[in-house]
Amino acid sequence: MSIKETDQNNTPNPKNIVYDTQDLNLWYGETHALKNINLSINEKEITAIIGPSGCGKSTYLKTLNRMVEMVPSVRTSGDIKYNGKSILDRSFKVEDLRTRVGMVFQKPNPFPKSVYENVAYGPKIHGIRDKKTLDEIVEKSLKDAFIWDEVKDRLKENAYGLSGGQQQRLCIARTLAIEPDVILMDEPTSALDPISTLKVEELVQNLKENYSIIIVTHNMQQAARISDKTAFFLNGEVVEFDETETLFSNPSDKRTEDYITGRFG
Amino acid sequence: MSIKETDQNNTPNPKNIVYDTQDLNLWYGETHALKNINLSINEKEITAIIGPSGCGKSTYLKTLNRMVEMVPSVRTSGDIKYNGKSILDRSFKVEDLRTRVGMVFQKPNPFPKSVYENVAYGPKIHGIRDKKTLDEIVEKSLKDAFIWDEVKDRLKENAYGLSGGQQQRLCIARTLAIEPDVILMDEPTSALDPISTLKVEELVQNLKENYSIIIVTHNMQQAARISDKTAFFLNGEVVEFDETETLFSNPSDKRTEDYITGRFG
Amino acid sequence: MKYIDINQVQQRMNSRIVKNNFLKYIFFFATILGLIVLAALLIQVLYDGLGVIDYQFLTGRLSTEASRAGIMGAILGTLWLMAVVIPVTVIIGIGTALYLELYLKRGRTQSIIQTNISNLAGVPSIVYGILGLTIFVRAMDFGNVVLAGGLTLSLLILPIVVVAAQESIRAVPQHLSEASYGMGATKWQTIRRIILPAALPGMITGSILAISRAIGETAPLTVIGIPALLIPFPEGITDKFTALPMQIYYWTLDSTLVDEYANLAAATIIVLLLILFILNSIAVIVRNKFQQRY
Amino acid sequence: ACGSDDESAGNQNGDNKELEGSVVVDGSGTVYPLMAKMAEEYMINSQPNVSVEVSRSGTSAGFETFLIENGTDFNDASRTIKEEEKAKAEELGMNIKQLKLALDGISIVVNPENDFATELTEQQVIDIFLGKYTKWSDINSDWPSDKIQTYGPNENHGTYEFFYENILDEQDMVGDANLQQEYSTLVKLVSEDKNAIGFFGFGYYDNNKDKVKAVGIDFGNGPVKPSLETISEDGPYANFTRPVFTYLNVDHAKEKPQVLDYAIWVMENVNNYAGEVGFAPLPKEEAEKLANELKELK
Amino acid sequence: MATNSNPNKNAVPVREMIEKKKSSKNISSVFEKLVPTILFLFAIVSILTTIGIIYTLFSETIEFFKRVPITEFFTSTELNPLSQNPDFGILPLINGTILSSLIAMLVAGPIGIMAAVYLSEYASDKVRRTLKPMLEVLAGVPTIVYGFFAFTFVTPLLRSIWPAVDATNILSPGIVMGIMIIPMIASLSEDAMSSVPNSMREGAFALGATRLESTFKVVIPAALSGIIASFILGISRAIGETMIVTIASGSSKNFTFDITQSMQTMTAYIVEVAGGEAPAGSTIYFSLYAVAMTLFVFTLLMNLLARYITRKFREEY
Ligand SMILES: Nc1ncnc2c1ncn2[C@@H]1O[C@H](COP(=O)(O)OP(=O)(O)OP(=O)(O)O)[C@@H](O)[C@H]1O
Ligand SMILES: Nc1ncnc2c1ncn2[C@@H]1O[C@H](COP(=O)(O)OP(=O)(O)OP(=O)(O)O)[C@@H](O)[C@H]1O
Ligand SMILES: [Mg+2]
Ligand SMILES: [Mg+2]
Ligand SMILES: O=P([O-])([O-])[O-]
Repeated sequence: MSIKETDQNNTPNPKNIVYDTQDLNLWYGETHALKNINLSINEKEITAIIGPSGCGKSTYLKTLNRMVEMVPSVRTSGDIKYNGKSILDRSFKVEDLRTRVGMVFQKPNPFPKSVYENVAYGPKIHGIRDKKTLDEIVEKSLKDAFIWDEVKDRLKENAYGLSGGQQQRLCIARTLAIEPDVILMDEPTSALDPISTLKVEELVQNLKENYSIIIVTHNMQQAARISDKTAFFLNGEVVEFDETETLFSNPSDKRTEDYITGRFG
Repeated sequence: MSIKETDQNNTPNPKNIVYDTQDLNLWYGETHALKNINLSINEKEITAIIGPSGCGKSTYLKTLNRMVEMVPSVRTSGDIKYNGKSILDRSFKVEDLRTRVGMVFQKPNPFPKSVYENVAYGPKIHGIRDKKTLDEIVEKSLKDAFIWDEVKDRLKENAYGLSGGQQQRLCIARTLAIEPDVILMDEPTSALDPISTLKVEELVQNLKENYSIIIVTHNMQQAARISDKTAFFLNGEVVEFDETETLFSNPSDKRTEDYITGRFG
Repeated sequence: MKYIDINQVQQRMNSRIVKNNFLKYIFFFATILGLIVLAALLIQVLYDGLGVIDYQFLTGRLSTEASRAGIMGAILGTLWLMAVVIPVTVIIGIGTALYLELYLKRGRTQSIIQTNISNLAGVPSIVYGILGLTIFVRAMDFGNVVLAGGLTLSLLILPIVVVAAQESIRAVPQHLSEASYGMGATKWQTIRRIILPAALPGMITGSILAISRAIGETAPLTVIGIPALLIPFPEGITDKFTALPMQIYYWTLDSTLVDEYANLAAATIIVLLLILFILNSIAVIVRNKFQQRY
Repeated sequence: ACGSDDESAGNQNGDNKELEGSVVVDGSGTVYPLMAKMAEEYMINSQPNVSVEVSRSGTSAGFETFLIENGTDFNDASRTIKEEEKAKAEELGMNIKQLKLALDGISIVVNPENDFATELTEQQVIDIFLGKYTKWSDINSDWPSDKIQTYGPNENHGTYEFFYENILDEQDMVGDANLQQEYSTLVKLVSEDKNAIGFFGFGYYDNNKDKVKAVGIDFGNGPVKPSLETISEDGPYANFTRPVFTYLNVDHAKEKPQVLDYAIWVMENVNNYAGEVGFAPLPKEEAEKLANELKELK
Repeated sequence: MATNSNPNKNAVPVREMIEKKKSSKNISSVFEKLVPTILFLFAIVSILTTIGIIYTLFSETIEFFKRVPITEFFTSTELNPLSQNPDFGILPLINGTILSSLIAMLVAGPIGIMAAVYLSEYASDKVRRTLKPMLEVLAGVPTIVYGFFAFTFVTPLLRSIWPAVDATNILSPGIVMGIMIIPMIASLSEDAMSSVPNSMREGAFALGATRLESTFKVVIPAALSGIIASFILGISRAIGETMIVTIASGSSKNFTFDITQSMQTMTAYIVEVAGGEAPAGSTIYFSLYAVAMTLFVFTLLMNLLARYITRKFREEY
């Protein structure tokens, strides 16, 4: 299956490539979950990944920070270069990679600790002990995640007291606290109500100034609304990868069209 | 909410009424699950009960053989007459009732015994010990349930070795073995593949010669295909009860129409 | 403004990873430490005791003379104890579980009995010994005979049997009993023909494990009072007795007087462990073989 | 098991009659090895169907279960019965008979590594257990200045009471004395503590000569070590010699032929086994006399 | 409902046969009513056991306190039950009990939790499935066997390393009890950790945490109540353990904190006194019950506390 991004790659590109995926294949035991993926993801853009359930979106995302390795039966071939360095190499330190590449999950998963401790967790494990610095990081991260005003008076309370939307923004703040370059988001709004969703979307768009964002979403409207580029996955393959506007208004693959017009998925 | 079956009751009716439900109300603790049910069910007919999930179909069915009492918090008011006798009375022996009224469940639930023992179970608990009689009953019941040919060589094998559809027909055979007057079926085909479903449907239609059958189904086509009469439940009430043909071709209630045309549920 | 200095983070990264890998081995070692001790225990016991075990040791009578001492009396004592423990605990234990799971309505009484049973499971075995001494040996005047010991051990393991039986009853799917009721079966018929047969493997497994606990129990017997020297074989539940663990106890204590007693104790331990091993294997086999897939 | 066979069963005379039933013995741990040995031999050689069970809760503890309704048949004792114990028996209307079995020598033992305190005077022993010396160097300045650790059987035991009453003259024993229920534990403790000094019956020393060392006691005529030769009521170790007994419930003996039979057998054979388990035998006549008295009961 | 609605349905007149049998069913309906009563009587046994334990302990303990003032019992460090002027202070026994349990927990606590961490966080499924049952074998070894092991193996071993250790001491049985308790703590803690949802770990890993950091800073805090409960149950088990201490710790009743020395626990005291067949009616006999009562209360409180903690602090994720 040929991939439609080739045109894209040939056009002059002022932005740096943060992730370069080359001929990536991934198997869960016998299941061939990712097939010959080739994708170049730009810095300081929002890249959306869409596709029907089970097409490998989450798997791809988790490969980008090697979280997928937590499944014991996983095998990969091909290569992913992060800022030019090959990350699939076992000698590449995953902890290092994950410090640069934050991740936000589908279901908010704050730690069962206080709001403060949730945000301070990352800096702490990376060796920041100074109380004042931590305070500043926490405040800044919460502010960047647009949640400071809602929680500033309950920093010591358990994070599970927050609403779902607040929890998700807290998780984003937690990720911002380690100042990653890239933020991976796996359907970050699918567990949220429409109002919370809107807040998170707004937040994501603001973040793109400083971060490269890759976001998996079921919601095509969302992809259309917020992303710069969109990749359409199907059965473990990238069917089409293009500027979001182009992909939604003028898809070059029949299957993409079928999918975005709701004919399947 | 008035019930549409009144017309029905007034027409001359050559068949005997086997179940007569009068102003039945049922609560699970605080949940009012059945509201003022009035239904007359005829002998040797197939009566289908349809309605969206949670509307009280299973509850009603389980009230007919008082199986619903197994939930400790259940309270009822009103009356159900079975062949003219009030069955909700605590003094009425449930075992007697259930001997006359067989039940087939949604998921096939054979006992973890041999095929033979499954069918012989009912006769045995009712005191039939004679080996020859039991053999005859088992054979006849399995034949009546259209499964004799498939299992006659594996009567001693565990019933769990049968396929889902076979298991369900075995469960029907098991019910037939005690020669009930009425058979209650709660979505008996919803766990089956299309071919098995067809076989069970065919079987049900054959059974109606000798038995009164009340069948709950999610599948409106099924109700239309096999039943003589259909009751449409909604939120614990009977919205409409009529000849199946009438109800599907010419429903008198807007909500019935919305439901059967797929507008909700 | 950057708070996180990526170079610093990278520098620390190595030591964090090394720490993680190092501790992983420590944790693994902690896990197998218990097994190492178990191996040491087995080796020591085999080393001391294996030479003693022969036909005469297994079938002979007790003696003060190490060279002619045998443990048949203790084996028979243990068997007689089990002849009391097994029927009592199995009947009462399963009966209690049936009552709690199938007859008693959820509510206050049920939760009181349930709490009571889990508390009983935590009462030290020596306290059961005192109960047995006070009630069976003295108040009922059985004396320190098999019956008193057996009843004491029965009470001790009863909570374990009850809980295991309850769990296996709960594991029988509701839809099976519904099918039975649906055919007009009475409650007892349903229990007898559907629930009990389905729950039986679990009950047997639980009971065997509880019984092997009873076989190894020593503390309650020391309280009930077992003679240090009892040569005749017990012939019934009203006879005095000694049991394998008691013999281990006395021989261990006296090993400082007569060195060979330590070997007798070790040999008796081998026999005891062998019995427990066989019982546990049976339990595993029952569980694997009769596990129902519904 | 009492009262099952009464007068009708009591008129047998033949010594070889097959008996059955049980004989219950409790009491002294000191006497236990002798009694256990004899019980075993009796069952092997004389009456295989009689069950003699021997426990060893200690002299005093044993008396408590001997002096009750349906108590034990015999109580071994490493001291004579006390007045209050006798009174208890009378109160119950119980007839008991004292049977002297053998002679024991209270052995004072130390750790085998102890090469200085090999000999002590009687008074030094007493003072050690009264706590008048706390270090070995308090006794002899050449000896190490380590703290003396005293050991002995606990108050359950006749040995303790004999020591307390006859040797210490009822003065309180030193507070930190390590008193144990089990003699085996005691032997082990002394064998492993190089500052230990302990006391117990000769048999426990005799069986463990490789683990503990007996101290020679100077009663005025030079040091004497306990041995089957020196232990006797008028020999050189006489001050630390005491008889050991078993007490028979005469009522039980009359009701249960096997109890009486065992008692007679014991008195006829005790001298054959005493030496083997570390007791000095009684004068022959004394044992015979008791055996004959018992035969009268038939 | 007597009308027979399907007269000619069958070759075999099942319906008729059933009806006929029904009339003779009176015996079975009596049986049906009898069964719950019989089962109820069985269920009562466990209640009676509790009542029996509490009643015997309580009534005889009261008798004891009529003879020995309760204040003396709980405050005196002197315990000489058999002497002519007996002292009945339980403190030496409580001291022995606490010391031995403390030693046991110092062994079982860290090792148990490390084993739990390994099994729940590091081990692969296969390794866990083999190691965990093997570890649980340790819990099935009879305590008398551990007693033998402590007395004839661990104590000599300790003495060869540390000569000050006595032939009977509280250290060796404490260590061996700890080993016995490891599987209990490992197993219960592992359950608690395994029930922490994976999303917690993923959250930590995504921030660049190592497994160690996710375990100690996220998983363990989240599973803390289960871990604490397992510790308390371990302590309760150690307090009630009898044979190991009876055999390996001797019967000195000194009030001391020197773990190299022989001392007695509450349980070992009960064995000693009951083994002496203390006759009914003597003060020492009643002391048995007073000590047993204290022991019972100790372990009961521990068990209730463990249950309270698991219920009250059940984690919500
Ligand atoms: N842990 C696993 N083990 C085995 N197979 C897996 C595992 N996780 C995912 N898969 C399989 O890999 C394929 C891709 O899964 P993935 O979760 O990446 O899909 P997805 O596009 O994220 O779907 P969804 O929109 O439902 O989240 C699916 O076929 C899935 O069944
Ligand atoms: N055991 C129970 N306890 C409390 N409420 C119950 C119980 N069983 C059913 N209900 C409630 O009673 C109502 C009717 O349930 P019922 O199972 O009869 O619905 P149904 O029509 O059979 O639905 P479905 O099509 O999903 O089987 C529902 O609101 C349900 O939540
Ligand atoms: Mg996904
Ligand atoms: Mg339903
Ligand atoms: O056991 P004792 O001989 O000292 O009573």
